[in-house]
Amino acid sequence: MKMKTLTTLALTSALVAGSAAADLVIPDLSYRTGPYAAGGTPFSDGYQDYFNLLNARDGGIGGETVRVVECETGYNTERGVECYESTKGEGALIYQPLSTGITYQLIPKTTADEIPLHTMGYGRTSAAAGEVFPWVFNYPANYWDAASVMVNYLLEQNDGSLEGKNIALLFHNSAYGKEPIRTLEELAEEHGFTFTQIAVDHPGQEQKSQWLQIRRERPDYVLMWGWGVMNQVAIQEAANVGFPMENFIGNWWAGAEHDVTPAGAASDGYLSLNMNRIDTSLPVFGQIDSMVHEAGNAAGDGSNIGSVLYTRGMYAAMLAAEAIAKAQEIHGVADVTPAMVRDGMEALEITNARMEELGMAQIGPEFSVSCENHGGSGLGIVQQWNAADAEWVALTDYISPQDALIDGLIAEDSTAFAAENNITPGCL
Amino acid sequence: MLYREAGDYKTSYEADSQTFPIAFDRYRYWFVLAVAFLVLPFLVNDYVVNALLLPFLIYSIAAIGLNILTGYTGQVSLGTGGFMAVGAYACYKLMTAFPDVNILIHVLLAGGITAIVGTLFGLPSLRIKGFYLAVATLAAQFFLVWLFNKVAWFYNYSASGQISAPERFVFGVAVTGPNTPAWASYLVCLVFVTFCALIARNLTRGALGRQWMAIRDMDIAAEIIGVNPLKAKLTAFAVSSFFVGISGALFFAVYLGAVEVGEAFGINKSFLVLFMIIIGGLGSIFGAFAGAAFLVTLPVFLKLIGVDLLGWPTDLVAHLQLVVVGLLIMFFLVKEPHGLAQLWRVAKEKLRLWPFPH
Amino acid sequence: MSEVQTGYVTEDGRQIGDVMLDLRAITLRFGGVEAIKNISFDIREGEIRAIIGPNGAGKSSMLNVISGFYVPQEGEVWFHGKKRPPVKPFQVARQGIARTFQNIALFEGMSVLDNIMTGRLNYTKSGMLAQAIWKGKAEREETENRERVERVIDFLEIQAIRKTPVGRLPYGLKKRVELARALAAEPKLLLLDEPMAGMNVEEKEDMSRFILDVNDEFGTTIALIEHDMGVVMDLSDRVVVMDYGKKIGDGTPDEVRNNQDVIDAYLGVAHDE
Amino acid sequence: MPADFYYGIEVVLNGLMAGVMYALVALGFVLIFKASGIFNFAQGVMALFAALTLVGIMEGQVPFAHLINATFGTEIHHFGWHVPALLAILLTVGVMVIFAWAVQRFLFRHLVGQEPIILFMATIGLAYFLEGVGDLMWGSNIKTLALGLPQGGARWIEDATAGLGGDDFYGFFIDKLDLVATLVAIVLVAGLIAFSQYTKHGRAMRAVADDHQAALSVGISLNFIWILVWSLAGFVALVAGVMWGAKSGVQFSLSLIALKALPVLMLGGFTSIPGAIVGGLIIGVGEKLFEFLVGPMVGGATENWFAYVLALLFLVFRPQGLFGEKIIERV
Repeated sequence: MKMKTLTTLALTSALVAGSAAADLVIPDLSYRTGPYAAGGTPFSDGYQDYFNLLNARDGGIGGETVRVVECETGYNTERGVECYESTKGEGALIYQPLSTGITYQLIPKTTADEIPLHTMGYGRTSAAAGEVFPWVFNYPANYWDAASVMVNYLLEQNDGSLEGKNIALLFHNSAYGKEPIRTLEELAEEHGFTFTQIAVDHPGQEQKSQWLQIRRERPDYVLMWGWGVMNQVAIQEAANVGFPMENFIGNWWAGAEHDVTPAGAASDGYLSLNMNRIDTSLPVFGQIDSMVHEAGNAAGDGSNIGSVLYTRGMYAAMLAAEAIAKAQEIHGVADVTPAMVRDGMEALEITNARMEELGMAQIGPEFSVSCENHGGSGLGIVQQWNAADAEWVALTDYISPQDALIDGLIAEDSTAFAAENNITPGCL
Repeated sequence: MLYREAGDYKTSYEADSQTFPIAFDRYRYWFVLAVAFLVLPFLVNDYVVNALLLPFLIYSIAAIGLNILTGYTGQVSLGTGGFMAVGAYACYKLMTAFPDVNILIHVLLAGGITAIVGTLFGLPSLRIKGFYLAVATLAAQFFLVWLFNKVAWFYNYSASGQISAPERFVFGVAVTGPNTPAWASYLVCLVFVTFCALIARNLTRGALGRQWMAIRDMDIAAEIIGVNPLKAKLTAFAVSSFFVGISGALFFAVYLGAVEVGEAFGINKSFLVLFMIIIGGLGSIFGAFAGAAFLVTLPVFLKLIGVDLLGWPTDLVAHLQLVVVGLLIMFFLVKEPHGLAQLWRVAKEKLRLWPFPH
Repeated sequence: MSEVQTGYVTEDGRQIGDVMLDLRAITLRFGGVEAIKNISFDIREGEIRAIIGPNGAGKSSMLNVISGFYVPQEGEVWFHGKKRPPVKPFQVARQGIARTFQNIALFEGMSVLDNIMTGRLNYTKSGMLAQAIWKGKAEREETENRERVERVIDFLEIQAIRKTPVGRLPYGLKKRVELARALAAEPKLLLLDEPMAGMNVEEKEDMSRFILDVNDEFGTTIALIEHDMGVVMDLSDRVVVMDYGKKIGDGTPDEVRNNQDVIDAYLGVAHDE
Repeated sequence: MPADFYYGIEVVLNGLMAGVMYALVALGFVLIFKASGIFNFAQGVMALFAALTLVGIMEGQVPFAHLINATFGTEIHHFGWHVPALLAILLTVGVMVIFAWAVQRFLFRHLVGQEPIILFMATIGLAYFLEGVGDLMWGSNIKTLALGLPQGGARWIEDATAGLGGDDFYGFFIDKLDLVATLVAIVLVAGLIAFSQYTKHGRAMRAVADDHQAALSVGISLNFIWILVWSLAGFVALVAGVMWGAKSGVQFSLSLIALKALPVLMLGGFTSIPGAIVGGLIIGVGEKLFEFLVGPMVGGATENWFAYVLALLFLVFRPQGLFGEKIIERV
């Protein structure tokens, strides 16, 4: 009985909310609670603040105000489904689901509902194959790019040869953590280095065995695909066993301030990948501060502005806003539909000039999207933690992945997916 | 005045042992079924089905299964998540290996496979009791999750380690995959819920159910009056795992469509289902439904109030949600220690005497 | 060990049959403690056999040996002329031995009816699938069992509490329900462990009547442990007396009453030393 | 392979240390279970809450700042002072005592005489509640514990043992934090034993653990004892939270350390403090050694399930646990 009254309540409220949607609706599936809250909060702050800035500065996008609908997922797939279903009725234009589980969940759903999905540097790597996944975009880079960028960086450090080196991958024992294995195996064969896999079971609070193994085997480099508490513990344990931090590289989800600060000074020199640049002096931050924070429209308490994940959230919002602008340009209407936004994403072109114009010069690499390639350029930078100044310092410029290899792997996996699901690849 | 036994004389033992001995209950039961099968499919939308009904129905099956083991037989299990994973992966392997066989059969077979696995992990229950057994079932939970994560055969060697349900049809209507109409996935789950609830009810009111309850209430006395503890406990594990396996298969194939074992079937799932039957009421089929409804709908309900009505920040609401759920559990316990099902029974007893309580 | 090789006729004219259960030189130890020391006695078909003795004499342990719950270190149990191999308690129950317990062992979470129905478990032949579907054989069996149980309910005059959860019953009724559960199994041998403990005179009279009726109407062989000497002497055909795990007397109530060892050990309160 | 042999020993040593960390968590469970028969599901969350409170007090955070700001539109976060560690620890203990009192007063006092499953369930509610309150009070970002606990490998052990196993052996690695944890555990257990042996309240606590009715009849206040026990468990939770939090920062995942304690409890028995310690050591060594020897063959990450399987195997042969008394069944 009880259930039915609840259902009706939900029904009516969903209907009421749905009717109010006249502006550009951007759902923000955030996770400010649960085990990964420390990562979810700054990202969501950045994502929302940028749209709020657009509203305050430009009156929205193309004259249409943006309405951000935040929905808390707690990084939990079932709550993610609830969030998706409750927001899609409001005319959601683009989803940024943030968790691997929710992404896999939403790939078929958004495809059926014809709403574009942007999984920026996470999710299903082979979704870069736009002909198989027309509604899914994972630009500017994916995990396989990341693995390749890391190896290219190491090649650079070792005068072009990794022959005889021993590289270990410390990974979260889940779909996410296992992503780079295939790529690294291929690269190991190509460059002649030994590749060791070291799994850490969720949640990763206890990594003594793994780090004793690293201490015993003394790999030259340790790459890390970690998440949540695993990152903090790994960095602390690396310091404990005396593993040189400058030979320890995390991927871009293992390279935020909160990953390194718990270990204090011991984390100095730790490396991580990033898909965007960190630069607190970008004009856009000043604008956010004055036009969003001081106006009292900020999503968070302001303490995260300029941090790694805040910047990434803002970058993601910028990419979404640019795609919407592009869609408006292509279709000639301001009040775009999800399908139009998809077209905008597929025609997206990010140039240095445009980024400079937006007050975030060089924040990301230049790239353009096409029907065949939803994955962007795959470039990444290597940044290093300076514990004394408590800041990340970019060590390199954007490094390219080994495109031929990655493209081959993507083609292989997406073809298999297409076959399993009776999809005929093609452009929309 | 309608709700009473007086005047509703039973003239046969069959009539006396039926599921709902009171006429009004029977009408209500048929009414609920009729609404669920004939009316709701025309009313529901994506949101109601995917966010509320599917999780409610699927968790109900799991809760019925666990209730048979824990509520009726007294064997506390924390392996539910692992067994749901068995159901899900069995269903996935069957779906991809025999694409032409009906998905409904796959789901049933997945239940059967889970029953076998569950029976195997039930063997220690012959020697280990109480909380010790609960912790022992955690071995099953962690091992199974690790296994499905580690052995690539289970996920058909896919690069991501995720399993995705391919599209399958029943009577020409898609029931899995992205193009499933909301009403179809709802009906499939409803059919399985009805089927499982009926079986559970029949088993628990009959000889097997009495054996289970005898083991639960006093295992030594049960053995002396002729209950074979091995058989009773293992049948409970088997039947329970059968249901849990079905729920896992539906959870994967119909509800989520894509899962990763550690995230979807981790230890949290085991706890969640256990909480459901404890809150709903141990040893009660209705309790399984009540508990599932409570834990599935309450957070959504609180979110609606907090975020949509009051406009609070989402993280505050999420934190308050935990506080409120915790407080409600404690409040219920202090007021009615035996769960929602007991609350319901007390309400019925009062109703039966109404309007002359003395 | 038993002197009488064929049946005998009791004072009230009932014919007692052959030896049903024969316990031969049973010794039971818990760790270093000998609970039962080399005891032998038999129970004949149709007889009411009492086991008496002071607290801690090993009486309940003896019943547990018969039930198969304790496995004696030494000695043999013969049932219907055959030596019983080591068995599990539930197998003993299936051979037709039912019992009640000293500290009531009812299933507290179930109704009176369900408790008594558990006595019929050994008569349920339908499998799990049949029970899951309920229709057909399973339902027929259920109804047959229910009819049987209703007869027991009528017999023990507990119709009014049929649907009550046993947890709510007073002590005396619980004892009666426990007897009903044992009777529902239609046992050949019924073991009663202090069926009248804690009862008032009226309740004891009722219980005594039930025991006699069971023996009389169903021809059930009964072995009982009881402290009330009056009841024991009235009810039983033959009596075994135990003390500190040893048998100190065995015979008709009259014989036992006059046995000096028994008087010393048990009734010795009134006997001057 | 002498180096491998010494590395095996190193794994065992580190397993022992990890075992101490597990035992620290298990202790809290044992204290409450022994005195009141409650299986306290909230123990892990208590560790998180205690550690959060400690950091919050030290840093002068305003409790419930986010809630207050959202409700009244204010912008308060910090009091602007820093509390010295020792004082903060004392204050945190005070908070845990108040928590213990509240739990008795508002929850368990109303549940006297209920079955264990009901009490267990109440602690589930408590866990939800406390998790929510912890987040509301102190926020959900990762906090750094600045207690100055030593961390990192003990170099002198490494240097002293480096020569043992040839060139491929780098000496035994022992984390200084683990040494501190071991020391703390020894002091804690010794303190608990001394408390229960030599103080009036301690003896009362033991009496209650042995027999509620008898304890009541000699005039021991059950209410007081239970508040005492929950306070002690809160203190143990604080210690466990600090030790684990030193590695990972204080964050939500701290509450998951309870899962590491369950196999320990299974092995050691729910009622035995020595059991918790020995159980922890066995589990620690067992899972580390298994990962070292068998892990590489099956792809690693075996520790989570192996701890439980080890405990399970053990229980099959000894259902009463390591220190439990043999169960004699009677009817």
